[in-house]
Amino acid sequence: MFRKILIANRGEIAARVIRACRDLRVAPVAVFSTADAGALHVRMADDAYAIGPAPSNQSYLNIDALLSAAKQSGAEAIHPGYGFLAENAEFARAVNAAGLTFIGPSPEAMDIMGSKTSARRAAIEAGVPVVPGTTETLQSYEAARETANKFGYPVMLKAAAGGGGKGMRQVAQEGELRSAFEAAQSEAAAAFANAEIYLEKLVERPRHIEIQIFSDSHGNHVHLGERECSIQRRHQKVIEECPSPINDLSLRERMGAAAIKIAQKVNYIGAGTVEFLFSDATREFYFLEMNTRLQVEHPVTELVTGIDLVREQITVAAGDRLSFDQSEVHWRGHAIECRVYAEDPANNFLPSPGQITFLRRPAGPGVRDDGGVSEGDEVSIYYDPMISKLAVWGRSRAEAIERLTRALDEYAVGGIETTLPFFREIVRDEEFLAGHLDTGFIARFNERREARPHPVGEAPASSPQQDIASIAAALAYARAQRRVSANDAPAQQSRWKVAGRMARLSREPG
Amino acid sequence: MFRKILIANRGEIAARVIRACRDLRVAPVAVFSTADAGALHVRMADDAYAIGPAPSNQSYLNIDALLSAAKQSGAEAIHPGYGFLAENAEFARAVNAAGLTFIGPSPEAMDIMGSKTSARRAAIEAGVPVVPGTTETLQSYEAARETANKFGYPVMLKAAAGGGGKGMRQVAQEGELRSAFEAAQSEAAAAFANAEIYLEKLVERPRHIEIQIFSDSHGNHVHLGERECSIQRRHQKVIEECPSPINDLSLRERMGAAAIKIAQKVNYIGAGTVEFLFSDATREFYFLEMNTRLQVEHPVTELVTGIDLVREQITVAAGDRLSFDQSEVHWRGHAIECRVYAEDPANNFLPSPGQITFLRRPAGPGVRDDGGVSEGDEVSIYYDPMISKLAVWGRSRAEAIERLTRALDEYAVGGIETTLPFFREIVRDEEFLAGHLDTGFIARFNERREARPHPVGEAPASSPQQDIASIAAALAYARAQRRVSANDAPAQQSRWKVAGRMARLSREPG
Amino acid sequence: MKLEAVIGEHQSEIEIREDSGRVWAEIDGRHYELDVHESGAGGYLLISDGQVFECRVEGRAESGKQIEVVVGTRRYSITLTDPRKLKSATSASAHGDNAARIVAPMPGKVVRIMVEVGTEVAAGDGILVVEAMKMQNEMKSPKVGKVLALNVEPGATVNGGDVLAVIE
Amino acid sequence: MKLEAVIGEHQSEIEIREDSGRVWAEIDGRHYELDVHESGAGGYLLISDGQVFECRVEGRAESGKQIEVVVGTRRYSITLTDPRKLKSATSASAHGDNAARIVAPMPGKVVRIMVEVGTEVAAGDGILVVEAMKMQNEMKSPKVGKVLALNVEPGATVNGGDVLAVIE
Repeated sequence: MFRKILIANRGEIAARVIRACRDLRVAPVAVFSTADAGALHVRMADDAYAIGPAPSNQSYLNIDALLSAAKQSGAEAIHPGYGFLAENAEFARAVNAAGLTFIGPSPEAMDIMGSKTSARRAAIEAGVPVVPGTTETLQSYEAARETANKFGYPVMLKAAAGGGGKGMRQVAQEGELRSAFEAAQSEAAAAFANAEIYLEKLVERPRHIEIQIFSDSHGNHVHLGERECSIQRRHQKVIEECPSPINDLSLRERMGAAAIKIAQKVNYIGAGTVEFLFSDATREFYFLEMNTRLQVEHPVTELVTGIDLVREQITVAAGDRLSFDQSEVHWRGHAIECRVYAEDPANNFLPSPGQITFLRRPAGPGVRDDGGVSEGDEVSIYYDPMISKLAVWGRSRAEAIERLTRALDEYAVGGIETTLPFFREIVRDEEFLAGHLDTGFIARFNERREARPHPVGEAPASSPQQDIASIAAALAYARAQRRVSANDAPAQQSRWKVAGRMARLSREPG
Repeated sequence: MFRKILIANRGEIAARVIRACRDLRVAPVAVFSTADAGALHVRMADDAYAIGPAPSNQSYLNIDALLSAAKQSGAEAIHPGYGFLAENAEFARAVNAAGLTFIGPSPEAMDIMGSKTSARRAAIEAGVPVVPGTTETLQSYEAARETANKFGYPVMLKAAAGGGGKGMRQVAQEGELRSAFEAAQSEAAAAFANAEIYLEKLVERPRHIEIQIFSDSHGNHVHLGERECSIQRRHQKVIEECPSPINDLSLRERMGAAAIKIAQKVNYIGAGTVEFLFSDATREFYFLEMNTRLQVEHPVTELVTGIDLVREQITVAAGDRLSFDQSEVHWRGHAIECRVYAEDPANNFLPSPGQITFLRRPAGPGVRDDGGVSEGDEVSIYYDPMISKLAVWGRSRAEAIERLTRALDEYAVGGIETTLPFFREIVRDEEFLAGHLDTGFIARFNERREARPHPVGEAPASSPQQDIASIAAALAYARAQRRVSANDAPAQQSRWKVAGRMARLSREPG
Repeated sequence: MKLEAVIGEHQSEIEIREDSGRVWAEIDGRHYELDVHESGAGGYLLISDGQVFECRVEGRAESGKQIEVVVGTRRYSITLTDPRKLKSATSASAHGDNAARIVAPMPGKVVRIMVEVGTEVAAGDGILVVEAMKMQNEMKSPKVGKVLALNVEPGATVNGGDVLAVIE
Repeated sequence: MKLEAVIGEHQSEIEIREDSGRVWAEIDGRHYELDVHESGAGGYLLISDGQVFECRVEGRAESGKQIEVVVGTRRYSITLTDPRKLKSATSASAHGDNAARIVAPMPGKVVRIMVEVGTEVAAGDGILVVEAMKMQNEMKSPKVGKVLALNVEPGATVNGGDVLAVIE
């Protein structure tokens, strides 16, 4: 086992990896940009090294700075987390060239899966169905226009190096194509330092279902079942579940087998996720992409299977065999995760950076909160605005939702806006409760929401609650006034006293 | 299902029951003494009623005040938690007489199990082995002396109405008997309003293993396996595990069957725990007592079986059938709980009341913290000093201990002393790691501990850490000094200004 | 103490009186008698007729300033006015003109501007794109009109509240 | 700034110098160069040569007063002395007498007294019993001797730090 691991990331995922290191008695090394001096992940580490200024291309994406920190600290391995350099094969190569272990798959596997076009080719070769679309990147707007006309609208533009909805645009008609193409290219360039874009036919009302796989360096490949991530906003997942509400054992077996075929095809090592689109109408699934890293939503799989995926990543990278085989993977109950973002749901989900002046995390049976911030911390404008992942487990989906509802109501964040109020409405939405999910869920949810007089689960605006709010404000005001006058009074007095003494003094000589 | 439930308790268990109410969409009603106005369990409730002054016999043990609060609130059922009136059959009768549901077994079952002497008789009748001892309460010191001489020392004195180590004394020889007898009687009277004491032969180096049972009002009885609670201090459990490190399936079946026989014997309804002493040498177990309520340590069973015991208590009390049968009870992995007390382990575990000035609860995979306090809350002198129960789950006992170690190191409480440093040493103790547990564990642990130069897992006193501590103190001092002078300077200045103006004013007329 | 409270478009008169942890309040003729427990950091536990209201007042409570109050999971923005402090307060009435301002909702960087001064735009047309936290946000025109002003250039760093463009 | 620090029986000289988040410290000739991040509420994150020390200073840091500092999971009690503030400070030396005081470690109620003034006691003999938080704690004599004083009666409420009895 390694003695020291450097975590080339920040926020909640750095905290998560640090906890796995602690469990394995491995010393965790943090890195931080100037914006993150004093951040939670730094406070939790044994060692920490500054790697540059706030913008991520000068710090968390700065390969030289990371390798130099690793060398200084004596770390033997680097865990990339997700995002940043997690799927950057050049980084993995540089780590290996420096004589360190990259905790993830081989750069070759990353290369294939890192480009969505070559990933599609690999899937086709492995005999796994794919969504109709290009396997080549689009060189120009004109190429995009031609290809789109060939498949017919609607189409999807996607960043070849992409993930997390960045550089992704849905296009309903030709008139929208040019601005979508430019936006996708520029976002892709900013997020992944790679502006390559490709195009797919849009599958209508698909579920987004992904399979967690795990492989070791001894040729063992297993799957840990599916996660349903259909609830997306701007192509970013916001709620994930394990298992899918479909909860179909034979479908899980089919998709699991397909995912393993792809893992075998690229001699995969470590944790990986194969994403599929699933159509309720046809019960068919299509390979979408493979994420060659830990997923944000890995906790729901951990809660249901009992397997610690981050711990397993580390032991597998150290050369150990998988600590379980396929027959030992059991799915118990149901888990759901909400990604809590510093965004204002009442204002079109605009980021809401600032200081967290109050933080009450939920607790109790079945609740797990993977947070990246503490009370008093600053949510900066430089990084992804996710501040925590709230995950719950229950014996059934219904119990999980009941616990999620309770946990969301307990959760309180002051000083910034968060997506918590949005989740509080979703968990009370009849379509969500029924498990009728697809990637268009949020759009339809917003329509239902606007049709209601006031949010579900909340008192109407003119309730006694509003009077109570006014009373609390008035109380705070009255007490503040009393404190001010209490402080003023003696000061006033002493000023007069001083003045009197001074006046006497000044008169005496005169 | 009930619409409203009153929780006749405080602290973490009140918070726990409130969470179960939330999951079931039942409105929770809190009660509070004057010392608890503003306490966590009040803040979490929908309704709350004052029930008297701080001493518990005037508030949380005040049956009239509780029933009047229940009536005012419109609650249909009362959950007693544990401690206070949870095992008081008179209270259960009064609740039933008021037309409300008592969430627990029948008063008749409580009567039988409430006296340890009649409980022993019931166990014997059910064919379950018991520890040799009296089945009658001792009327006087002389009676105690005679009985002790009959069995031979060492013996145990126990409160007939007892639990939680209160009113319990181990006596090694006759010279200690009188003061132990008096102390046990007076403690029993104070804690349970019942001074009755009985006596048992002491089983040497026993494990304390208990079986969780559950029964519904339709005659179904199941067991949820064992918990090992051998690690005790002053006869109070401090660490509990599920399963026992023995983890012997056939033993679990035998003990489970014995526990169910006792439940059947008294037509038990709800959650109950049958406690046994177990001897490693003979592999025999002896009935000790039955607790006719929820146990403090119920979370470890919840973590391993996935079943929410408090939720089940409520649905069973509402007349539902058990939501599972024996064949659906599966034990997965291993859970361990530490009871975090406001006590000073460096000062003979003396209670350490006061304000909690800082609180950082642990998080991450496998960690559950059932707390009864928030930062800023006061730990009062009036009640049990337990501030939280830290429970962890792992795939194996080893993984659970690794996670527990990590969680204990994350846990930070400021302003009061807690038992956290004590637990941090226990989880690194070789006997604990090996699972060699019996009720004498703590005494032997303390011997090993005193033989060490410094606590396991901690740096020696003269490490660089000590220099860092001095530097942090010096920094805090230097910064406080700077702030003081920054505040003083303008005040000084303005005082002079005012004085000058006043001096001028006073001179002008003169 | 008598105060005026405004929540959204709803205005009311509040009178409160405090005596050793008990509070009597009257709002537009509705009477409340409450037990109050202050927990520091703006926490107020109010119990009215057995009903529990966990409140948190964010920031400092000043007259004429917006105060954020969370009751349970719900947040209210309240503006209190203390008539004793009204001497110099001016009502912050809306500007009377017809122009729509495109305001930066948070700090970020302008990455693209799709219009020029004088461009005729429809409601929903993109005006410019601001990037923050790695997300590009297209700021759209809220109305039909003409671009009256463009206060920023591509690449400019903007603060929350900055007026980026004005549509007439 | 130069200070004297006492931890347990260990005394040392500290000199610290601060400049924009960097701190240079010298303790008994050992040099430290640290990055410091203050997080409020007494939190100090110190990074020395890549090594992270999460510290929390509890309460106010005053000269001559005991300061509690938690580093990681370990707590240190430190007394700092600022030589510039030493004018009127008297060293809190131990009383020179041979008597042992039985001190209430926390608030509670005296439930029983097992001795009288003048009783000869052995080390470990019970003197009295104080009840707090429903637990009875027997206070024992730390030494062989004679009970010199009993300052309380059964039923008395005592505060932490109260001297309950004196053994000569």
